[in-house]
Amino acid sequence: MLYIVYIIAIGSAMILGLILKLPLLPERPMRQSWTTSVIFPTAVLALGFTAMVSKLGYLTSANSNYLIALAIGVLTAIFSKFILERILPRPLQEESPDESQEVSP
Amino acid sequence: MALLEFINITYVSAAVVIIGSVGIIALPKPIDKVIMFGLLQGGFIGMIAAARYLDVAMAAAIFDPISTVILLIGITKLDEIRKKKQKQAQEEGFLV
Amino acid sequence: MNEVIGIIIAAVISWLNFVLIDTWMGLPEAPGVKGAEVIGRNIKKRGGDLAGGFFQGNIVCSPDASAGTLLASIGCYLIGTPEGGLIAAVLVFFGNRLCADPGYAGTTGALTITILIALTSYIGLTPIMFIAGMMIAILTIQGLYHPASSKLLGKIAQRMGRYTEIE
Amino acid sequence: MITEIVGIIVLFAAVRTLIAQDRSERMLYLNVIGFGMSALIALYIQTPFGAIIAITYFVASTLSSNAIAYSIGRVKDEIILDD
Repeated sequence: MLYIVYIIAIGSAMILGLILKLPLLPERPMRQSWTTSVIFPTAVLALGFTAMVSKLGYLTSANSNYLIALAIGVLTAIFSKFILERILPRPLQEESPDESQEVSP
Repeated sequence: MALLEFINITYVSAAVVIIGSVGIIALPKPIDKVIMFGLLQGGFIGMIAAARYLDVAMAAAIFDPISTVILLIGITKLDEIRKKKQKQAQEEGFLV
Repeated sequence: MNEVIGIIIAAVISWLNFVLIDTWMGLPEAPGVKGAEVIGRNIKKRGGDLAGGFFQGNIVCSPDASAGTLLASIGCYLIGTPEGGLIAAVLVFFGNRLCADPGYAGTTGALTITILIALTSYIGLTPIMFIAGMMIAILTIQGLYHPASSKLLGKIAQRMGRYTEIE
Repeated sequence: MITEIVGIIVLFAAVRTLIAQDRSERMLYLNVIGFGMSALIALYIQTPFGAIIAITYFVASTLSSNAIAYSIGRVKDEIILDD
């Protein structure tokens, strides 16, 4: 019964992610790309946030469960589209020559 | 088998802290000292958690990498300055 | 089930889980950060293998599938069987991004070990056995004798087609 | 039983960290200490907040390991001034 909540959260997050024009899969080779896509990390984040809300005790009555799951999905899609790249930016490649130039004069 | 009674979190954390401080005193190079300081941080957080001060353990776990990074910045700058000064001294001695 | 037999079975399951997922996600191919390259070169200088050295250096420098396995077991033991693993997966993902790593290996390892714990609970394995088993598994990789373990990891990487091309 | 196994592993790794000859060998043993201490904390504090502390400590120790390994590559052989 509780697993319907997870399915609703993942489904709404993926659908809103596709509407917001996130790509469905990262480009190949998949294990080295930094692209924010629908499968990873949006679905994983939706699963984790739903588990957090469920363990904090907010999923009590059967009627409001589905609304809360829908809200979690929408917020997760907005988070991974607009905020995730801003609070956790992708790293710069090589910064060692700049620091040696700073020190030398 | 009476010795196995002493293997719990309190005694293990205290032993790790003692080993870490011995390493900080005994090893000569600065980066070895920083590595043993990382060992000491682990034992320290274990000692705090053994006394069940959970909020203090959380704050200590968050602030530990900041202190390590500040120490490493200091060591790197000091090493560059010393190498530059050594090279300057060699050049001046060569000129004289 | 007897506790000793359970710990041994859990150790074998966790070892296979994190080594296979880490190798499949390309840890022996290239050093992700610069510190991993230093550790890999040093292991090769002491008589080991370069791909296995990159594997061990990447485990040290960012939380990969080994960390995902241990933290998902802890979450399942203390929070609850499906939910703890999922929460651990999200926190491992944020930790991976802080350490300048894309984060595929950690979350995949956490999710697969959650499924494995949920499946093996029917034959009597509990999450606490997986914590001890993961400790034994990480001791055999990082703690005993580094040239032998790096050669073993290099052979597994060659078998799976993920061997390094850097000399 | 489980606490004894993890504790003996932690003590073994700590002693090998002290007597190791090389610098990056110490880093590998320090990683074992990170795994073992977070497992000990989770085994001792049996509440959900214990799991959060264990995860936070592990990620923080990995961050400091990352910084140390990066600066090992930059500082090769440092000059010691002993008076």
